[in-house]
Amino acid sequence: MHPKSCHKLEGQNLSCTRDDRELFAGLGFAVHPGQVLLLEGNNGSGKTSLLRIICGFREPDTGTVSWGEEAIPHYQYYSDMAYVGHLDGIKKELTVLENLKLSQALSQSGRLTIQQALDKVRLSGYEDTLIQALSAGQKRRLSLARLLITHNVLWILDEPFTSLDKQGITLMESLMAEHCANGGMIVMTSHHDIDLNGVDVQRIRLS
Amino acid sequence: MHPKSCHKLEGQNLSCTRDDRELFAGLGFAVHPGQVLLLEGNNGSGKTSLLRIICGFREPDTGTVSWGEEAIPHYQYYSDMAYVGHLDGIKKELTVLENLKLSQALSQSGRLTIQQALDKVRLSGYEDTLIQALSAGQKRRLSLARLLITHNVLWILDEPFTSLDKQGITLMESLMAEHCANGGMIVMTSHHDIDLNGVDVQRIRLS
Amino acid sequence: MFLVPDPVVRFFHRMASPPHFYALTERLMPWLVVIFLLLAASGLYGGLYLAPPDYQQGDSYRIIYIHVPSAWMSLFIYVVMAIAGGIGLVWRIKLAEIVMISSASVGASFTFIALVTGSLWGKPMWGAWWVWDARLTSELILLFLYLGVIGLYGAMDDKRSASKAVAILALVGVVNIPIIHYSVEWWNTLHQGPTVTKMDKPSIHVTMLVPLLLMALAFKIYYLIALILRARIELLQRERNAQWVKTKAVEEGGL
Amino acid sequence: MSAQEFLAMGGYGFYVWTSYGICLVVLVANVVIPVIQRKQFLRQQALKQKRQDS
Amino acid sequence: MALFDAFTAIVRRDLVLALRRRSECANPVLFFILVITLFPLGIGAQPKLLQAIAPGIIWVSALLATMLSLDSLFRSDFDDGSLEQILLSPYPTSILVLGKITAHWLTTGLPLLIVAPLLAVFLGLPNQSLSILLLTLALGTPILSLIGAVGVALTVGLRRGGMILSLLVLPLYVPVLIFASNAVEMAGSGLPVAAQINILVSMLLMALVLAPWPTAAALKMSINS
Amino acid sequence: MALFDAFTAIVRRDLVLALRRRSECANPVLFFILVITLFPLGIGAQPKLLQAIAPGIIWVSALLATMLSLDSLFRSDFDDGSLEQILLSPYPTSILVLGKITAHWLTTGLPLLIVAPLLAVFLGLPNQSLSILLLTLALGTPILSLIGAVGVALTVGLRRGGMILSLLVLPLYVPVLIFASNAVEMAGSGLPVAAQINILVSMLLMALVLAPWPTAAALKMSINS
Ligand code: HEM
Ligand SMILES: Nc1ncnc2c1ncn2[C@@H]1O[C@H](COP(=O)(O)OP(=O)(O)OP(=O)(O)O)[C@@H](O)[C@H]1O
Ligand SMILES: Nc1ncnc2c1ncn2[C@@H]1O[C@H](COP(=O)(O)OP(=O)(O)OP(=O)(O)O)[C@@H](O)[C@H]1O
Ligand SMILES: [Mg+2]
Ligand SMILES: [Mg+2]
Repeated sequence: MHPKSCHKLEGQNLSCTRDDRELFAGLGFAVHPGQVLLLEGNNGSGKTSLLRIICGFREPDTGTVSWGEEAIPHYQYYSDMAYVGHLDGIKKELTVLENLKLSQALSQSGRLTIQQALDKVRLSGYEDTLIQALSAGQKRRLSLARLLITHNVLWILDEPFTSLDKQGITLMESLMAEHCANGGMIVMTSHHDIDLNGVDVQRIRLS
Repeated sequence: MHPKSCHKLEGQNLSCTRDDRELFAGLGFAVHPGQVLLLEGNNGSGKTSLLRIICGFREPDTGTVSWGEEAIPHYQYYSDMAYVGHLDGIKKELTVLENLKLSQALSQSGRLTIQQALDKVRLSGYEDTLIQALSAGQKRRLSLARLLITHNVLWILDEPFTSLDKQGITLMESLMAEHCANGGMIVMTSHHDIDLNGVDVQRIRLS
Repeated sequence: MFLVPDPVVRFFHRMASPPHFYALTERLMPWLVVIFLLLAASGLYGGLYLAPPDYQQGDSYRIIYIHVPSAWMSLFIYVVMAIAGGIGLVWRIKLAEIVMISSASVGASFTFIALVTGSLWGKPMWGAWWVWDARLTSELILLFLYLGVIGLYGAMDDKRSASKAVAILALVGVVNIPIIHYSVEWWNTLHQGPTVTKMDKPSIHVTMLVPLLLMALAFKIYYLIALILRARIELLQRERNAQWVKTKAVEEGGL
Repeated sequence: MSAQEFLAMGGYGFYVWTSYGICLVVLVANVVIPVIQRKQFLRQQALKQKRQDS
Repeated sequence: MALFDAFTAIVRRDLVLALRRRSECANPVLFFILVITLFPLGIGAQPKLLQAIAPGIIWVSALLATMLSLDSLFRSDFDDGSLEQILLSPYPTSILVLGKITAHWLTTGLPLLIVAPLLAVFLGLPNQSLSILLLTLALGTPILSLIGAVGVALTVGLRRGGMILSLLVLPLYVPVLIFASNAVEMAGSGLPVAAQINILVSMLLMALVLAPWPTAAALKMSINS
Repeated sequence: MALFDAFTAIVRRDLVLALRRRSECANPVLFFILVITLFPLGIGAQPKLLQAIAPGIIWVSALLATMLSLDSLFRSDFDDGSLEQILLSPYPTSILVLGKITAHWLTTGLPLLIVAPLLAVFLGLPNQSLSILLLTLALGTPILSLIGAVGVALTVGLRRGGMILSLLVLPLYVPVLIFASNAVEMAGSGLPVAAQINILVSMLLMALVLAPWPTAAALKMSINS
């Protein structure tokens, strides 16, 4: 299903300084297929900063992130990963369907069709609704649906449970467990306790 | 301490329709000093819409909200209430201190001084930091500090726990309990379970 | 990377190491100041005193000794800035970024001087402070380009990405330089055509030419001095967490 | 040539000396400002270290 | 007085913000200068022609510069929720809004006034009209800020207000433009300009008294979405 | 071909967006018309004078209209995180960016081209220069979009990019303005304009090939903050 899931994500000797304050230094990790890396830490400890480094948006002050033996950024990495950050990355003036179609065009198709994904996140029926008429949590579900319809091995999620109601959280957890069972990997932050049955979860605590 | 805490917040026969969908209708409630009104409901059930009606930003399709026997908006209401919504309402280019001073100038002074409030929300030491250099959770704490330094009886909070770490949530809960013990009132939404010892919590479930 | 052999790159990286650069410039500075003063003094003496008045322009032409050198510098520094920016982008040499950004304010100053002195020269010669001809206007545009560079750098908080942005801007803006230089030939304008820079036979008398060249050299040296002074602050600010800066702060911080 | 004559510049004194004057001011400013800034910066850093040490 | 404190707090805050976002503070005036230099480039170096159109060009550019700076008047406050907080203040919104407009004029109108003489000289405007140019700018730019505020307040809730704003605001700016540039032109030919100046003064007074109310009302409406 | 699909998807998306935000789509052209009508108001009704400055005014207004519409090129994508997602696409960013620029030209440059004849007649531009005006606009406005994209990409990450953008972009626009308005003027006097047109064509080709790269690089840099 994931032909290149033999890849692994590795960080070596990463450090990041903001405004003279060292957020982390000499940080290393390795995520293998089927594993979850959970970043923990108090407010302001540098979780978002680290995720953005892993995405290749920001250069670390020292160290490298590599995907499949090669330092990012490179083509293969960007066709294998997907990111859901603090910002949704969905356009308010387009409908749910249009947004998802665009995501598909910018990437390769994934496991599920758009219809199946909408069913999963309980948004079916909203295909032709403009995003600006969705509530905070509905938007969040949509950006999760995007993960399902594009090809990706690695999910990078910054507080994916924000704005979700309890049902939504359970759903998200089951999607994550399923992704890992299929050989996917996840790097995420959360202030919630997560509950992933039978998944190998590594934790890194920033402080 | 709260000289006008004899006021009460009352909603009568409120209804709200968005895009032909009725979010709620015939909704009524009354919040008395020392009480908390907790709005619950799934994503998209209309919690934020109701809060904005209570703030006077939006007019309900039917019904009235009143404060101290008089329908809002009126002067007394705006000097008695404070709102923390999805948006912070703090300026990125100002420092923590400058932001709080501005809030004080726009309202009447409250129970705590700025220094005491910063100590409470664990932001002391950040007085001269620009907001843009704060993390998501730190910003949230700051907007909570604003509640403490201005005069207000009624707090209106839209998902106040968003982005807060566990410590922050506990802190927030204790602040809320203290506010109610002093005769304050709170109307809030949250997807978390809240834990307020000895406070009278009413729940309204939207669906 | 890109055709340049590795050892060369490594050499430059070492030369460009901040403490090394800082120490080197500290030793160089007195010499530069002395050379500058000698050149400027002899240039001014020759230009203001020895050279005879022009038979057409009288003594007003003496503005040439600052107008022309600073106009040349304004173009030269922009090119330097763009090249340094290019190097900084490709090889990530910090020092190149610093040279680039430190040049901007010096270049803007020279552009400003060229504009003001040209304007002061234009009033007696052309009867107007300003005319909208190609060279004058394009020099004004050059000032805007410099201000854009300075403004963009100032507007960004993260100085590493600010350097990248400025480098991109400087490289894109460099297309304007030939336009300014050749504007007098492409459009018929009031402004003087090339008189000094015609390689074969400068159409200007030697007693006037020599001081001009001396002043041009003096301005080049001045640029080096100003550049170094600015670069040092930039360097200190970027490296403020490095040990060598901390030591320096304790030594020179006056405490 | 008398000093007076020299200053008059054949009637163009205003233009010539304003030019030289402005040039001088700008060039001096370009040297002095960085020197002051460096002094300030080093002082601030020293103060900061003192604060951290104590 | 608490209300006056709130007013000055708003003015001070916006000035500090303009200072922090250094670029923003300098920018309307830079735009003004840039636009004025564009015209000679587009039209060609014809001193007579330029002189004839100088008052028009300067005033049109001032108008455009003010108009473009308008968006920043409420945009960032709207985006980050500060506007909600201002509306929730117990003080009258119109007074607080007047504070914001004052700060806006101090950071955009005033700088235009300062560089205008230089540009007038560049364009060859006759000396006798220079003082009238400054007078019209001093009277006219506050009107532009005040009227503009109503327009931005109406459009700030729209996602892309920038352009529809010009459509709303420019027609309202036209009287100012006509009287002001006409006065400068007349002064250049040595004619009396008292009538135009009087009109500008009364427009300023009217705008000062009337504009804050619809602005406040429009803001309340914009926030409701 | 998947890359081509991605390109067209981007173009289509931006066109749909422009259509949904109806006001935005109509606005650069409205601004163009408004500015051009302001001049006769500011300068006074003097047909000779207006005719003399018509090419300059039309081109300066086109330039300002394009420049003001630039901000919308990446701003909303930056604000809502779409830009992050575009940069994370496996396809080359420069191609996707070219898609966005294409859509931008279709929604701003093209409408200008369509209304220009009307305005030219309005200002009394001689008939023989009308076709040259259209030709220069057809060649020039895409250059403006392409160069402008570099500028917006550099400033989109800044909190207030709006005005600094004009400082960055206008100097780069000057050559286009000079050659284009000069050509229109020459054509009005019956002189040959082949040289200017050739220069515009080569500038267009150069911009088309070169501009997407620094734009993509600048976007990557802007996102890193
Ligand atoms: C504001 C007005 C003026 C500006 C902006 C200006 C700008 C410039 C620039 C940019 C250059 C350097 C060109 C290059 O190296 O390619 C230059 C050179 C020169 N300018 Fe001006 N100028 C102005 C007024 C004048 C006036 C009034 C005169 C004399 C009547 C003058 C005489 C010269 C001469 C003789 C050169 C040297 C030409 C050469 O050999 O390269 N300039 N000016
Ligand atoms: N743009 C910025 N400039 C300077 N410093 C910043 C910037 N953004 C964040 N910081 C600082 O970096 C630190 C880490 O921020 P980051 O957003 O990574 O925290 P986080 O772990 O995601 O916190 P939270 O749980 O609150 O989201 C914070 O202390 C903050 O002050
Ligand atoms: N601007 C709008 N225009 C039209 N409909 C809207 C708008 N905003 C929200 N809605 C609709 O109103 C409903 C309620 O939205 P609201 O934001 O009040 O929900 P909520 O209870 O706060 O949900 P959440 O827990 O996800 O924040 C949603 O179904 C949404 O589709
Ligand atoms: Mg975070
Ligand atoms: Mg909500």
